[in-house]
Amino acid sequence: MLQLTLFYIFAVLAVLGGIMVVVHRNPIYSALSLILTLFALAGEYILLMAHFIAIVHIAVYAGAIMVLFLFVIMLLNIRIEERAPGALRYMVYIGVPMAAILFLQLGYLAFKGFQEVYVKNTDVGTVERIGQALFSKYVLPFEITSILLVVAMVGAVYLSKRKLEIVE
Amino acid sequence: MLEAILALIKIGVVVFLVILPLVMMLILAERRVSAFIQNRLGPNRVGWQGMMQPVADGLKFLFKEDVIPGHVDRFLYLIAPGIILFPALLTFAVVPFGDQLTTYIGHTLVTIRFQIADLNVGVLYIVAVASLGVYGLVIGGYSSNNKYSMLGGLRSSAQMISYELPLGLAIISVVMMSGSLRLQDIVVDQYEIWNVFRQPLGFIIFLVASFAETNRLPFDLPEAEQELVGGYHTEYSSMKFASFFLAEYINMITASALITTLFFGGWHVPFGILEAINLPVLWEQIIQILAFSLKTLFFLFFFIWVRWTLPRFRYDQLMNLGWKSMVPLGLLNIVLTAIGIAVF
Amino acid sequence: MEMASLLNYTTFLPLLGALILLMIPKTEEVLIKSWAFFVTLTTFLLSLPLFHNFDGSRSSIQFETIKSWIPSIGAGYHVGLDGISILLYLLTTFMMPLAVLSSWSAIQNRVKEYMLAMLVLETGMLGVFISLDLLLFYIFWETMLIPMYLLIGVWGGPRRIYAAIKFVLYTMVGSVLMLVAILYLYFLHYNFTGVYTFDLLQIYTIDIPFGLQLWLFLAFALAFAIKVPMFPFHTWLPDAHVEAPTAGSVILAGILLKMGTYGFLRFNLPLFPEASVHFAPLFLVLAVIGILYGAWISMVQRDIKKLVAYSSVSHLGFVMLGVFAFTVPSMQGGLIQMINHGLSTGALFLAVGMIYERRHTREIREFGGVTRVMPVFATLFLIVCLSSLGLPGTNGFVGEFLILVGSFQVVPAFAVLATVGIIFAAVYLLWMFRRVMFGPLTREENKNLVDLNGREVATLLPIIVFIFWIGFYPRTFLDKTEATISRLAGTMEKARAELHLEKQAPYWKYLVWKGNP
Amino acid sequence: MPIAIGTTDLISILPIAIVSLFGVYLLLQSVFAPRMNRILIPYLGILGVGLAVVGNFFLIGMEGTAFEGMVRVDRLTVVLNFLFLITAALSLLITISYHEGEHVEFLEFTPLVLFSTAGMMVMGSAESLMTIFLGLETMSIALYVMAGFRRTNRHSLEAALKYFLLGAFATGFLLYGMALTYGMVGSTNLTQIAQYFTQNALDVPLVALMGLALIIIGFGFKVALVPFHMWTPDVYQGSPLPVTAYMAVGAKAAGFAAILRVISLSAFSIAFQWSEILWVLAVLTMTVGNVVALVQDNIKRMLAYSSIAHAGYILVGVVASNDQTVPSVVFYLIVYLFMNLGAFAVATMVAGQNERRVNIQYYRGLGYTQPLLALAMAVFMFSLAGFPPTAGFIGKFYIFSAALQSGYVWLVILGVINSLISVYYYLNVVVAMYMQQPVDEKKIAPVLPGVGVVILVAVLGIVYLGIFPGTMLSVLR
Repeated sequence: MLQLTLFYIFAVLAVLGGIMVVVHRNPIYSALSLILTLFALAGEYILLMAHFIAIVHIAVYAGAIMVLFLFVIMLLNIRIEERAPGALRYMVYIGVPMAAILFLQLGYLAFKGFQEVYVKNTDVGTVERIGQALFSKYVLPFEITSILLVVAMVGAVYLSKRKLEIVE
Repeated sequence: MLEAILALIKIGVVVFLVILPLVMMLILAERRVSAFIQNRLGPNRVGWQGMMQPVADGLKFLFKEDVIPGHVDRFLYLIAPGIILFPALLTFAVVPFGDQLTTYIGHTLVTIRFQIADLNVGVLYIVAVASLGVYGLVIGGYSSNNKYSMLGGLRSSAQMISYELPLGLAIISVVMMSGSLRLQDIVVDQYEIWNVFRQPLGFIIFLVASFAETNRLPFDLPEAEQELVGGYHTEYSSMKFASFFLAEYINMITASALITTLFFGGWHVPFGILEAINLPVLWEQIIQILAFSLKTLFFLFFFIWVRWTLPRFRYDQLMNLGWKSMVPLGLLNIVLTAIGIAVF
Repeated sequence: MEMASLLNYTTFLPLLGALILLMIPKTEEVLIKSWAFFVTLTTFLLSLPLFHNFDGSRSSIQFETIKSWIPSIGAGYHVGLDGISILLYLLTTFMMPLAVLSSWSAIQNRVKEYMLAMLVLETGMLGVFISLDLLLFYIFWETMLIPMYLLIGVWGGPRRIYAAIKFVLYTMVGSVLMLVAILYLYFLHYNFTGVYTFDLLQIYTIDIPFGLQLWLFLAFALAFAIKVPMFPFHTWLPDAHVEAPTAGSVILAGILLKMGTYGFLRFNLPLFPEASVHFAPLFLVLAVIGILYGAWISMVQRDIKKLVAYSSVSHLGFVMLGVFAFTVPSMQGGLIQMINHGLSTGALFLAVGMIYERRHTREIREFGGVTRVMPVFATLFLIVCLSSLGLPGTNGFVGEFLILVGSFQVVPAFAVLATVGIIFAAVYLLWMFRRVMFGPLTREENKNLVDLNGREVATLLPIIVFIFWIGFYPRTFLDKTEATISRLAGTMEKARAELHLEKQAPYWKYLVWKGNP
Repeated sequence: MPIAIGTTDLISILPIAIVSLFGVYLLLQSVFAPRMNRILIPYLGILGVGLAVVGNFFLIGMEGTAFEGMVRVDRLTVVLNFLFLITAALSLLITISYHEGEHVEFLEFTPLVLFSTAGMMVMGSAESLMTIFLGLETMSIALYVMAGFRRTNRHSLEAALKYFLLGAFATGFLLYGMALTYGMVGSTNLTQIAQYFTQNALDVPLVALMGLALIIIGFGFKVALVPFHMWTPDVYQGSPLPVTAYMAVGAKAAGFAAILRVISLSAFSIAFQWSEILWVLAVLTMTVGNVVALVQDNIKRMLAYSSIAHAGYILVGVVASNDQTVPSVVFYLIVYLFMNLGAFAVATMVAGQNERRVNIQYYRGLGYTQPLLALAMAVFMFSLAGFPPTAGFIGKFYIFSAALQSGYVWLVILGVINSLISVYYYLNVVVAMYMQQPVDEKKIAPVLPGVGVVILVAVLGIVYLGIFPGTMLSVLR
């Protein structure tokens, strides 16, 4: 019961945060709302006994990525998002109903499809389990991920290098 | 139920009886030590040896006019001081300041852990929460709508992110030694030999990164008085300003406690003294807690000591040090540790 | 040498020649031309034994080669000649040296590329006539588009790009649907027999349901009708002819158009006999429209080349009339008429080219009285014109007569109308001839025209030899086709009988799609 | 739980591992030997690819899964590996000859190509949704960066950003689809997904179908199916030419490899559910690609739309969903590799400094100023248009025959009509080269050896596969 209550509290917070991200015109507020959503999700993870994911979620998303977001927003000194010009403004009237439809569809699917879902293994989220899985069954994806990260890093470094080196 | 009551008691004790008084003492200590280093006296009039000086300061903060400048982003401006206190306090939740004590309370056998919450992912928890500390600074800096504050916020976010990496890398090598993410386990693991001897490089990295994370000199660029007029807290006054101050000292305490826990054997009493003199369990516990406190206090002193002896880094030096020295060293340390574990 | 391998060698000799030509430096133009002529001539000479050894009394495929080519999908290298293809094969090898010869001085720039295109084109055309595998056929059919496209587009007249693209697109419109039909047949054959093959002779054996035949017939017929070209699909032809260089026109008229009619004889009739019979009235009507329409349009042309081009539409109408009358004489006549048209119209284009080279115009009114300065040319041109309009004693008469006789038996009305077309042909050709050749020599430029040189005479003369040979003794050629055509006529007769039974059902019923193979 | 990696496991990822290690080696090499001549780096990259090709030979004949059902090694894997490796090698060769006003920094470029190739190979040999996703991301992220490699060029940066944003958007769809599928099946393993679909073929849960649809959208972005193609022209135009070549061939092949693995093979038993949708997508893709290509006068944009159209043709093979699907699609991808890389190689040569000469008008008269280059380009154009005897014809023929075998007559008819439309714009290039006079007298730089090799290989490949496709076809079946 407590679990369910908490679940709904977190869920509402997550959705609220999500909506605020979109609605706020000040990008700082949007970013902060996103952090709220991230925390709410972390809470959901904890309810699902996935402590590891929850903590990593906070550390990575809230702790690192969103800080960088804020950093960039502040660096560029974006105060208030400018109103979209011309036709784009009316996208709202298309986008919102579309989102609503998608939401209804997914909701329908979720109610129809996932009625019997329950948490099978409560220790699935522990560090030990994750560590073991990463280095046995999922060792290959794990290694590929490392390559992926190297690629991303090389790319980011390349694109943001300031000077062009001149080679004779 | 009992668990919850115990937890609340622990929280209360730690926050109100340990941390807050300690912060007050620290403020005084900072002034006294700095005076000592600079060969002067420092505050010594209020109370014995100036002991009541922090109280006077606190009262001053409380009764000062709370100025909210007109150009700030009011909502963010107001919540920033609150936000900054939270992570600072939260980190302390998983630090074990003593061994566990099994005793009867009434008629039930209860295990009292000298630790607020014994998380199995304690180390990760610390990393996660520590990484949130920056928000207070950034939001404060942004909402003040002041270029110095803004610069302070920017600097802090870049700095914190940069030094979180070496911090994490150093912790990983410690975790590799203990094989557990639970802080209590890490402490127990250091029974024979402290990590500082097994992980000298890791210790240095962690120490330096801690300084950066707490925004203390030589890494206090976000609030550098000479350049930024106080940085992110320029526009704050009264209790709000105090909470920024408070947070910085709480962070110092946490950092010291973590250094102690991770590298200096936590609550272990060195040289097997405790084993040599056979004491009742309760006394043993108390001595262990004292040992932990002493080590922590030493590092607090160390923080202050460094502040008043080292000059501030330049910003690019700070970044270079972080990315070009600390991170590779941290990685190297992990490799060395892995080799070490594989060999022994 | 064994004839089957000789057939293969002959077919691919031009390609080999083209590869060797690649190594000749660009500047050695005479060497390039001589080499191309040598290769094409050798090809012709090598093909003569094929003709000689061909047994006209047998209706089966001769000089057959069957080799596996893409075994995984059942496509093979299956080639051979029968009574339908032998003459066309010979026509191709015969016309190519003449085409090369005619380009000797007409083509001044990019000679090497030109000759390359000619040689590649020859292999492509020969391949079309000998292929007995549907996929192989299709590949040759499409391959030959590329060099022809380049011939028109690079060495053609002022509107060459437009004409070239039109030519390619028109041809492809038909052929892509044919490809679908080929694939359909392929799977149909698999469903009937459980064997994946593109081999035409094997696909002949399956009995395709009538409803399907109609669709497949239409798909094939579209490709061939465009190529022929039959009446509503002929609009690409004048453009292509007018813009193409002389040799291009010769090949286009002499050989490429025959592929359409050849396709009807080779594929549509034997594969879909019932559908052919069913659609015969439509095609007969179109053929006759083509004959008359082509002739009328020819009459009002001011450009000699355009006139000749439209006359092709008319002539090919005769061929189609012969083919779709389904009698032995008419189909034989159609076959001979294909050769005739190749020879006569080819020669006409050559002649037009010769005069164009001298005057750089083809407007009829620019000429007049040319006989006085170019008597040899006038004589040869007259013979060619007469052959084209079907004067007895020339080849044209034999073909048209056979067609008319054959078709009169089954569709007398059409035969009568077609005869009108012959009269028109006489009108437009002779009228043109009169305006160009006779009368006073009014234009100053025409007074200095030089008569044909030895090379040009040598280009026209062989054709004229054949014009009279076929005119006086067609049996040499008819004999070769006798057995094959008889068998085809027999097939059609049977189909006609069978269809008669089925005809009870309403026509459109069969055009309703009946699902998948 | 001990870590158990057997020899079979290691061999099965041998080419992937070699290529990745070489990428890492090249990155480190610049740290430890900064003085080395940078021009050598792409050659080292090619060496790495060559070693991987050798390594790939060890995979021939293997059959089964490795790394606990993460990758699968079968004939498809081997062929796709070869395909990706050849693409990488040829693209690197083009890069060597790519003379830009602002030079391309091989130092970062070469490793990115290698990593991206590794990602493609992971996709090709994936046996799990997870590996597919990781491979896709590795490939894509490298490509995003490579698209922006001309950092001083506005279009290049725009291309990178656009590709990145839309790619990330597509990834979202893909991931959502994978999550839904996983939610229903309870596994990311493709074999188990296939089993699930077979068991529930008659009554497929909506969630699973939704998952599949989202996965199709995700892959559709990568292979540029209409209506998920909006990024293609701009990205192709903005990226440096060798990158465009690499992404046009490699990314497309990898995307289709994934479609084959997930849609064609794993969801085979419910083909009737998705083939109708793909039918529509195929027709749309072919038609939009070809019709819009008609009006392009920039060779890169033209090839971009042409690549969209070709995606449509390939999709026809997927729609067929019978035993011909895999061989026909893979054969087409191989053919597409040669003709597209060849065309881009020629375009690179013509484009010259700063890619100034990318307009089709600069091809005028090429047949006389650069006869061999023009001849090669003509071969590529004829092949793209699907003329026999080039490989392009056999490829299309095979695809259409696969579709016809399943009874998609109208699809095939629409397909051939489309290839008819395409003839016009491909021949436009030939027209320009052979039938028009040059616009300017500026001489095109002589063909450099790197590009020369690529063009030669491409022409030989096209002619060989066009005339003797038998061997390759029997290998694929």
